[in-house]
Amino acid sequence: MISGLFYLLLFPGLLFQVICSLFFEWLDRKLLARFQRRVGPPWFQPLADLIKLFSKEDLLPEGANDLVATLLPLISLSAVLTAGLYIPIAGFTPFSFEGDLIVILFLMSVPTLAYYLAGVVSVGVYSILGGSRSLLQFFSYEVPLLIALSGPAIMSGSWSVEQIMISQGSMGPFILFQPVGFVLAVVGLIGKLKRDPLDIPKAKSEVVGGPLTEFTGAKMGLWHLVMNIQAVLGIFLLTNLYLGWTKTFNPLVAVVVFIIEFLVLVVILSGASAIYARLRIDQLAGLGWRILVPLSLLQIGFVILMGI
Amino acid sequence: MNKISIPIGPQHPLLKEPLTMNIDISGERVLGGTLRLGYVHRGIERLAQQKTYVQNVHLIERICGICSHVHTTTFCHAVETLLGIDVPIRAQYIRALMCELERVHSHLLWLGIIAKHVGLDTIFMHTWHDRELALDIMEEVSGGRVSHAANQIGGVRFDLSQEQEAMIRKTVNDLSDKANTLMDVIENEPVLQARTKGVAPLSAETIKNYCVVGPVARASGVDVDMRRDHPPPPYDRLTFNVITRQDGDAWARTVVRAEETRETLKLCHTILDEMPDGPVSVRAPRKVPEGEVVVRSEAPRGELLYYLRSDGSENPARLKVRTPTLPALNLIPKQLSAIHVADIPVVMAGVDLCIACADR
Amino acid sequence: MSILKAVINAFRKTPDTVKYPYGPLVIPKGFRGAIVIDTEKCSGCGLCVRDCPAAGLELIKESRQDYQLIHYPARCAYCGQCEDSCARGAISHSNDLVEPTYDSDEWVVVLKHQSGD
Amino acid sequence: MVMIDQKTLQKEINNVIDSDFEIYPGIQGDHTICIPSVQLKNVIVMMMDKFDCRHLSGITAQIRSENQDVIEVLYHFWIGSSFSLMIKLPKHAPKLAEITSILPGADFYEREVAEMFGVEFIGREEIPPLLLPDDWDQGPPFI
Repeated sequence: MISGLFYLLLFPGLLFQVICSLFFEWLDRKLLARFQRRVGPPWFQPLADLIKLFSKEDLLPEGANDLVATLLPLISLSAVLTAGLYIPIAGFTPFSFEGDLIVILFLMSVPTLAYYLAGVVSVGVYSILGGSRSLLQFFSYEVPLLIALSGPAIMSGSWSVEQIMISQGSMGPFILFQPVGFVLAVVGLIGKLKRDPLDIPKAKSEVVGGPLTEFTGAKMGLWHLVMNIQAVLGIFLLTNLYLGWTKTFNPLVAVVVFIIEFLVLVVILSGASAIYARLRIDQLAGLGWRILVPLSLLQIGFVILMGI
Repeated sequence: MNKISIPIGPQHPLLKEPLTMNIDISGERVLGGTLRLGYVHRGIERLAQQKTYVQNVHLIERICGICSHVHTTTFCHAVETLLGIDVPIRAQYIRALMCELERVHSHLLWLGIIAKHVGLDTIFMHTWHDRELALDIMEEVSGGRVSHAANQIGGVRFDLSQEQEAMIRKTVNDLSDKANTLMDVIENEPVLQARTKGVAPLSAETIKNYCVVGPVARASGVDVDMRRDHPPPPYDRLTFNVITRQDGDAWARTVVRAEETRETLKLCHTILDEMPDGPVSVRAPRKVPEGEVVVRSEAPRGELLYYLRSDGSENPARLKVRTPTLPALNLIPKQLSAIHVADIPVVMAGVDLCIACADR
Repeated sequence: MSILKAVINAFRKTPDTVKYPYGPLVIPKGFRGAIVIDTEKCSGCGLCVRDCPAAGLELIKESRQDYQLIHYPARCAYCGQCEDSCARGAISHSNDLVEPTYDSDEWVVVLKHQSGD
Repeated sequence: MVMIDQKTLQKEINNVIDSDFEIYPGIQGDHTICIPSVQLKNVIVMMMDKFDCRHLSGITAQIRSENQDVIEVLYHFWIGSSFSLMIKLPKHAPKLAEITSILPGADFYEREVAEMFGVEFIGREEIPPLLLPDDWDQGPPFI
């Protein structure tokens, strides 16, 4: 009972994930600022932003469904927090079972759908436009992402993240065998998080704030939290699936390796948002279905051939 | 798909200045749009009739926040023509130097904006920092970053010392290096090209029918530049290339402005090399004799036209300002058909809007 | 990928941000800042008031000896015309920044107050 | 940009309006020709057809203090040099043919003149406000 509560609320549950997400947001903003020759925010800025949002007035336009609009970020938050329980952190896996990768992927696509619904229930024109864009984007990146992520599972012969980590211990990190798959997974993650350069649903100069245009106050704060936790979890997942060495005999080494790999992925994400311009939605769909899907299939074919 | 109408402006992240547009879209397709000006209409043409010529120099400077110097230069040129006084040649060169620096900073500002609109914030931040160098020169020599107050009727207010000339040369060299790096980045940026190539192309015929001037016209192959065709002094003594492209799409406009920035930086060196010594201003009487004059000059956004009529008093009897953005704005609703919603920012940025100029 | 090079260069250099007011600010030599007056030289002729384009100056004149020259910093356009117009070189821009205020209507500076004795 | 010969242009304008025009010498740096208001569209159509002259830089309207009953409209063209057409309209009923249908670039210029001076452009639909507020009810500001 006590250990269950500990897992849920402190580690690897709520508190740890919130702290990680705040740290991620700060690091991301700081790196981006330095890439752009700016100073960037101080370390407490994400927390200050969150406190500010939670203390602000909560408004929705007339005609919007307040109940649904409140429930959507809460549902997304609970979905990502639950997903976080199953993602191993530095080899620590309290709730691992066979097939948890599928559960994680399912739970992590809940926020995208909620994001679309948020656009629809908050009645603004930009919200609806952004919502439909987020669905279009979902169909473009999700398929190559899922195909790519099944690569490690096929290679290790198991749909359990822990099992995948263990087989990487003997075979070496999967990024060596599936570099294309790793790149596709990063692209898919960027699409999932709606980060620059795939921030099409919330592109500021086109649709103002996308589906969240009309959201304010605590709801907006929750959405921020959801997006950042999702980013952290996505990075954790990629670390576990591709970069290996996160489950060694020495837990201390595992923690250090895990932190380094986390930082490397943050740098990759921030760098991508610094050097790429935003695509148009039709260009993204073309990229997704004409290039990314065939590439991911090639990667899977290669993995299966290697297994034989 | 249903037709919905999205409002853009007067406040929208896409716009840096207030303008209202109503754009009809169906899904991700734009069907058309309408445009409404007037949010920053300050009645400057009317106000100018109530101020003296001396005061008007400062009023005219506030028409635009980007190309403020070329407005006062043109206005002073008009008044000086009516007065019949010859401005010292050194003053003309200093004016031209400021105009060219202004063109550099205006074009760099524009490159930053189009980069921001396609989501390339890094280039936006880098260009806007490099643009500060041009502003620093102007602040150092004139005392103001944006409102330089460099002109007075009869000349300019300040002279350039030897150290200042050396500083300008050094900074312009520095700026050339940075501009080259930026152009290199922009020309090799695949996504920027994918977003701008073939977007809203305008034929030379359309450009002529809509009386569009400046870089937008030159990007469509209409070779018009008032610095060469109708040179206000001292441009008749200077040689420079006019950049044109034939494609007329958003990418051609980017390239034209980028190339023009380089060419303008070269011209800054020419101006400094050829600048003669001498006085920088002559005394001008307060009352301007009766007469009318039409003056044209090339602002960063294209041809600028001033019509000035004096009735012999201290105040102008009629001042008409035609800013280069006005005909370009006319073209926007025409461009807004059969494009993607995501192309709206590219189209709007492509014509380099200056709403404050257009509204006056 | 020259943009990658630009980004890496930017990362290696220190940021360009000026951290004013927590850091120093370089004000160029010719910067037109707050209006100052040399009361010795000012004769209350009103040339600066006549030419001011923003109605930022006011001369309240009782007689030749008894006048007040008033400056409204919130209306001032800091254009330097008064400096140009003054025949005696009495009024000028200093190099200092103008401090902001909460109440612009009440912001009045008496540049010179001469009462006739 | 092609230079258009002033002499040839003036001869052609003479042909169009069937009578001698008046050259207004007052504007420095500009060739100004006074034409009757009814002939404006014909002259511009001729200039576009024969000389491909479509560079309209602006339309200025003004009322001179010495002649308060006349609104003077100037069409500033660029033909390789500065060239203007001057039209005089009665202030009580200022009516002028529109040229937006043949030269779309004149749209905003005409709207501005209509708004600021109350000139009615025959052939145009009702013009929505361009610069003035929607609820402006004090008449054209320049009159």
